[in-house]
Amino acid sequence: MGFVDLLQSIIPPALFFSAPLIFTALGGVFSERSGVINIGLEGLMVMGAFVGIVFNLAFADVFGAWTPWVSIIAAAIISAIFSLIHAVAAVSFRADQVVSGVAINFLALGLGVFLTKQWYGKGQTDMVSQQFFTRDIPLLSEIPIIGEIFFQGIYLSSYLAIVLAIVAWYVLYKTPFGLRLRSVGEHPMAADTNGISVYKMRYIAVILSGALGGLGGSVFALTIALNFSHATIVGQGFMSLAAVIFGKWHPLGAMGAALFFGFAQSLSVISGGVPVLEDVPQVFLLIAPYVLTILALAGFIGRAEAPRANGEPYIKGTR
Amino acid sequence: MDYVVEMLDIRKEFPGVVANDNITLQLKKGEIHALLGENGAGKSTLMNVLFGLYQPEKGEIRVNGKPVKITDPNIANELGIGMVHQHFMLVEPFTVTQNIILGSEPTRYGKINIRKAEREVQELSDRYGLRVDATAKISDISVGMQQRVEILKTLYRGAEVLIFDEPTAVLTPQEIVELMDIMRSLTAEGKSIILITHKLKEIMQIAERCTVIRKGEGIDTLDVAETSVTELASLMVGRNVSFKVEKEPAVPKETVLKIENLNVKDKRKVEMVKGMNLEVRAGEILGVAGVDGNGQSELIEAITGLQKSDAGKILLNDKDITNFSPRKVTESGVGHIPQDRHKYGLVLDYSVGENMVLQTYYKKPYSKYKTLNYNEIYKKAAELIEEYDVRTPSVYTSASSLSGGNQQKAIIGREVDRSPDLLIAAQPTRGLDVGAIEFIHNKLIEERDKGRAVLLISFELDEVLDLSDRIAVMFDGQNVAEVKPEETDENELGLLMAGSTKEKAGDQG
Amino acid sequence: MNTNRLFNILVPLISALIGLIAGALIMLGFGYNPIKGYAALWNGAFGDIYYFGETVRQVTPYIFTGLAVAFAFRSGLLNIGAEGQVIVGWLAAVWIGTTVEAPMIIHLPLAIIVAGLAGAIWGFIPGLLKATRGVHEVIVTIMLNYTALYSANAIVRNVLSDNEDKTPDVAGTASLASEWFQNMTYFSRMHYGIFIALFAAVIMWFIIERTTLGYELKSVGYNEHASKYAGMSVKRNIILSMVIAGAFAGLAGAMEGLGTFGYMSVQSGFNNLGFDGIAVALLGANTAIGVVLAAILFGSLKVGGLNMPTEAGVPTELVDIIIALIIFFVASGYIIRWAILRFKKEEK
Amino acid sequence: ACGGGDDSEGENADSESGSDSESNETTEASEESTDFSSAMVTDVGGVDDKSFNQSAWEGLQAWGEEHGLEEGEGFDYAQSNDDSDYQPNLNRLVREDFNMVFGIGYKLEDAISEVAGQYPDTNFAIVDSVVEGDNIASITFADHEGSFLAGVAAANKTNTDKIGFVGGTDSDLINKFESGFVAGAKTVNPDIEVEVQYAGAFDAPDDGKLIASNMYNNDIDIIYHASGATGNGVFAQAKDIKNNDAEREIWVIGVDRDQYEEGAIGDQNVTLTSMIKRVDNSVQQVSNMAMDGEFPGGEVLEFGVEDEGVGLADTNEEAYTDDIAQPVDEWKQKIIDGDVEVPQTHDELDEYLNSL
Ligand SMILES: Nc1ncnc2c1ncn2[C@@H]1O[C@H](COP(=O)(O)OP(=O)(O)OP(=O)(O)O)[C@@H](O)[C@H]1O
Ligand SMILES: Nc1ncnc2c1ncn2[C@@H]1O[C@H](COP(=O)(O)OP(=O)(O)OP(=O)(O)O)[C@@H](O)[C@H]1O
Ligand SMILES: [Mg+2]
Ligand SMILES: [Mg+2]
Repeated sequence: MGFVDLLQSIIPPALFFSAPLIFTALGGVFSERSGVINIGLEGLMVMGAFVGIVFNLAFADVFGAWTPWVSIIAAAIISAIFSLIHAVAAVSFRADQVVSGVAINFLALGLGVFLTKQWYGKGQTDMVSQQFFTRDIPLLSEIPIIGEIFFQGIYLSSYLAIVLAIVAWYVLYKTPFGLRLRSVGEHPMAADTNGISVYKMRYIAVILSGALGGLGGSVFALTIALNFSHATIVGQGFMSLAAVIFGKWHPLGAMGAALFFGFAQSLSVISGGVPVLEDVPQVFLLIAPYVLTILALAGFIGRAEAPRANGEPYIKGTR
Repeated sequence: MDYVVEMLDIRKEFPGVVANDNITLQLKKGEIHALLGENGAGKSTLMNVLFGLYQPEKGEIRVNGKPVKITDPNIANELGIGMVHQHFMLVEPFTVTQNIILGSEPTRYGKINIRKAEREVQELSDRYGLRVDATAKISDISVGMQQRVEILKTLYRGAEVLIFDEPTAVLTPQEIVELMDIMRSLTAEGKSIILITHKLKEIMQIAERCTVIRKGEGIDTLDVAETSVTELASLMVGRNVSFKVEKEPAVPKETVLKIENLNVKDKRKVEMVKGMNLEVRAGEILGVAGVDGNGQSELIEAITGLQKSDAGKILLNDKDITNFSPRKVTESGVGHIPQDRHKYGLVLDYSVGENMVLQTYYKKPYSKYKTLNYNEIYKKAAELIEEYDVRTPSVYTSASSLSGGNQQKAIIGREVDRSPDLLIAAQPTRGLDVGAIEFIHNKLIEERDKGRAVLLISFELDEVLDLSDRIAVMFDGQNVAEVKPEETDENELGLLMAGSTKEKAGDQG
Repeated sequence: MNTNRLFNILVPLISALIGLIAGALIMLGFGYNPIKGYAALWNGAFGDIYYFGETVRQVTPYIFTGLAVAFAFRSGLLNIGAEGQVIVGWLAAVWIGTTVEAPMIIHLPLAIIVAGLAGAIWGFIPGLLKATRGVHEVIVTIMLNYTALYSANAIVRNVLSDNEDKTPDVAGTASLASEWFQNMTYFSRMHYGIFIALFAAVIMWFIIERTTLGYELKSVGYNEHASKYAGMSVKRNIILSMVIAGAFAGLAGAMEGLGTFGYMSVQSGFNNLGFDGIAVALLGANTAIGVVLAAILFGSLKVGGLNMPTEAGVPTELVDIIIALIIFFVASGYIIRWAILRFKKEEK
Repeated sequence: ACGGGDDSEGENADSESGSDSESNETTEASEESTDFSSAMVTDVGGVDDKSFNQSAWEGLQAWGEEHGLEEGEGFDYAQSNDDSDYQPNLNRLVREDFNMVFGIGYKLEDAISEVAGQYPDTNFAIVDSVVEGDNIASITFADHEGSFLAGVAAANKTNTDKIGFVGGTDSDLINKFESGFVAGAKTVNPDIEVEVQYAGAFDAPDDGKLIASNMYNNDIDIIYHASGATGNGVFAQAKDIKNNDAEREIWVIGVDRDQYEEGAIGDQNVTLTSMIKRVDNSVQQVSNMAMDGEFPGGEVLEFGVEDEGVGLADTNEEAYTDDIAQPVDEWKQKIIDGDVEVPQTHDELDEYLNSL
């Protein structure tokens, strides 16, 4: 297999694998930048996958080929509402945010499977008929080499993820909203004395993380799993959380980390056709993404500073 | 009425405490009005009420004669009230400009117009002579500049009334002088200022009027020109306070601490201590005077083992303790009252009792076979809080609920009680009221008289001059001069601290 | 102090109650009979001695993983990695149990100790990286979970068995299984591990509350700077905390490998003992006694929940929902405190 | 022949299991024609896994219907959410006095062996594994034989002479599928390349999709998966390719049950055929044997092509044309006649290939 062929067989899959992680990790970035730890990303993805699939199954006739897009929007909205639970606990009830995130994970899975059993009478839904499909990007896919690697057989949702990462960066670093959101995560009292409502910002951030986690989960479900069961989302949310930290709480960093995971995963699966890797026992390839991440963190990424007020409930009037 | 702000009969309660009880404060346009009171008297609370962070249970606030309800800081801002908080309200990873515009950002097409903001901030800074670098990161600038940023924040929002809560506690003498100038230029522009400070001299220097509160109650409002430091002090504490530290001449004995050609880098790998030499002897207090940032912190960290030194030697009782671990340094006989009591001095979530054995918990009688003996620990703690007058409901109370002064007393009790050969006291009275300061000063002198070596580091020249038997001036990481307190004055010290040589300073002084 | 202690007991109790009430409402909402549902749950957990034995069997590893999370928590570390530590502990226990030949008095303790050691090593890595390189323990433990899962599977398949899905059974000399318990409980898999688990809880209590080590660990958790100032080695304590936490989780693996199953099989995914441990620790307020009580609650819910579909037609997932709600309310303890205080006030 | 009726039957049973809870309450008293009862314990796949758990349950339901029994009384199942649930579930059913208890899936072999030892008076059966014991019947399927036929079908269908196999975990059980498949394909055409890859898990659709993407990229046009939910990813990838290029000939061969539905994309379908295991028949049969007092305790029952225990589905009539069905039937007959001995392990496969 030539090098270009190799890239062509690794990069598009890496992109589709990364996209759900990117969406969700961006959600994590918003939430944690505002000072709310979000261990519940996994649960938000579960909720997104559940809603995405159920909606898709229910409305495939109505929306036709647009169904997957409408489904992920529905998933984003419902997950955003679902994330309110975390927001209420973490912001208003001064809950330990880690605890409440864990509760989100349990709740989403329990609720998802419970409702699936109620509505479908079985533990998993049928497969959707309207999934996302890959396509060639017009014009761009004609570019020699680059086009083949990056623009042929690509999910639009993958590009949506990358675009959203850039948008998130712009919002967080260039707009008043972003400045305020970050200030709330660093020094809520300072923000408060500047007339910024800490609670409001944190609510918005958590809800955003719900919407993005919902997007991530539903995109995963509608590109890869195609149905919903207890095993649809297994650890992708935790990987997204890892991407948030790996990416140092920066939207582009988180995207980079998610792409790295996707690349490593893709490489480990596709290695069968790569001469050097052919003879490596499969287990080494399976654990490679995880071990590489640890090595990268230990070696050159090093200390990552979390937003200073991350995890601390803000109580007006204390010092 | 020519009052810009009137707070009438304000009452504010916290669960179990009446922080403000019928306090009245009236601020005239263009005046600097001091607010004086012991720790915990209710000053910050009163100002937080004015700034909209707390809602009073009772009372009325008027701005320019009109009654107002200030329910959150936004409203205070709109009414032209700005506050420079006791603990700075700055977002460290942000730049100066970002901090200033936060909450009222100038935008273009939804994007922050950062260029324009920087220009405005710089102009504003220049206008009031605040010398602030609009593009610098907060974490990279000095405490003094941080405070000027806080002032800019209020000015940027068009504040006409500025509240300063203990602004000088964290400043060096030079910075205090600058701040006074800034305040004067602000009032010259027609702005009014409420100033909270524990330093009576400052009030005498700059304020026109002064309101004194004690234990939550308003005592009196006086014209500063018609009062004296002693009167203010006794009004505030409710008894007479002696300001002059009473002490016998020192009887220095053998050398306890000897520092030779010490070099230390700070966390950012910048050399902060460069060939430092110093000697402290038993039975004396050596004061280190110097402007903040000249290597004092790194010097202490090196002695106490918190930071590695690159070159040179630290000898304690002739034993080389260079680069010992903190534990070994402590065991060799060093006590340390740290500069930042919240960061280093205490584990705030531990009880007062547990904090009392922070360095000795592993020793008999507090533990045996690595097992703690809480009876002994709390017994000891009870003794200490008694002896050092730490006001706490019990030894089981968590340290976080003590006031700053009492936290400091607890630390001092703990450090002194171990009877270390060398006691390092870094800013031991920062932010404390005169009563607590008096107590701590006496304790330090008592230790000296017991034959301990005391190394005092303070940015307050008064304190250094009053307490020290000898003064070393630290500048740019070196010991540039040693003087006797009775042979020098603030003026000469100030010049030395700014880098003049002894001869020159002596000539001028 | 007394009111605080009261709250520490009341909040989890009230949370558990609210969770159960919410579960009842959900059952009502979906047309099930909550009384029947809970009766099924109760019967499934304690209905007769067999179920009781099974509940104890489930409680055993929960105690360990709960301790593993709680212990790290006390020094300010979030151990998401109990999952992986359980797996390596399980693997190690079975490895020793199947390959070593020795009399029980040596074999069994050896297998248990090696399991603890394996878990400890799995905790050592994130501890070391946190202490020396400042790498966030959450991300390292997540990565190590997957590493453990895949590596263990490969070892089970290629080393401990001849390309099979499970290892052979551990030798009788390394088994925790108890004929006596089994006979008493109609062949439930309750095993001697429960005693080890309870003993471990006592150990945790002792370390945290009574030893200088515990004092240091908590101190580091609360305030690193002050701990350093006081002469404690922050690095050492961080590492030690993760090592001990890992050892607890490794022992949970030993319970599965030497007690419940007696072998290790290829795991298609995480068995959730570690993640459930987070919930157990949190409900137990990160104290040893709390962990034991919370493990009992969760163990009963899990085992009893299996009976709900059979006896009352209610999907087992309801139990997950109830557990989630309980955790949620425990987390929101502040609001419960507030409510209690209000209630008290009005009473007066 | 074996697939046609199967599909509709499957749907039927599906909707029935869908109303589990209601039927439980509404179907009051139906006459008790027998007091023999039979129940099963699922593995972690769950009773509605669209695979052999579901199939087994369908068989048990059919058996119950046959004898007019009521769910919960005469027949029932217990669902396992975790490996540690098998034993309590088996125990629970025994203690509820079911006479016959099935363990569905090789994962239950230890639990069955244990519990059967404890309760010698109850009849047990394990599906997909062999467990010794006088009161245990082992129900196995000749997966290799069915897979062999799948290989024959693939070899006859492929245009590129490159086909692929995706396995769940690299275990003896799945090796059986692989060996049969490779043998079948190479028997038809020794030059066919068969690429084999294991995902390492049965619940990793993302890996399944990655593998499939890579295989289809490398000119492979038919993938046989024996990988549970991981196979969902294989279907997802095949359908995606089909969606982009309706002309491209690309196929998936399903496993365990007819996966025709999974292959639907618009009015096309990528499921060539599926290797079906009639777990339902076996469960029904064994229950009846036990009821009639002919419980095959201690025996190993192998359901092979002969008794329609395994076979290929022919639902996709457009793709699974006669020129495929014909050779498949021929080879099926040869297996039945004992003309070929289908290899079950890698070693046997090597031997077999050498003998070709
Ligand atoms: N948020 C709060 N909750 C409860 N009590 C408080 C709170 N803030 C202040 N108090 C109490 O109110 C009283 C006044 O505190 P305040 O901070 O106003 O004192 P202060 O005069 O500013 O003291 P200092 O000179 O130390 O700054 C104290 O007794 C304190 O215990
Ligand atoms: N949340 C709170 N609850 C109860 N009391 C509080 C609270 N916050 C502050 N206090 C009280 O307010 C008083 C003043 O607190 P503050 O931190 O201002 O102390 P301080 O003496 O000013 O210390 P510092 O040297 O840090 O300025 C203390 O008596 C403290 O007990
Ligand atoms: Mg104050
Ligand atoms: Mg103060």
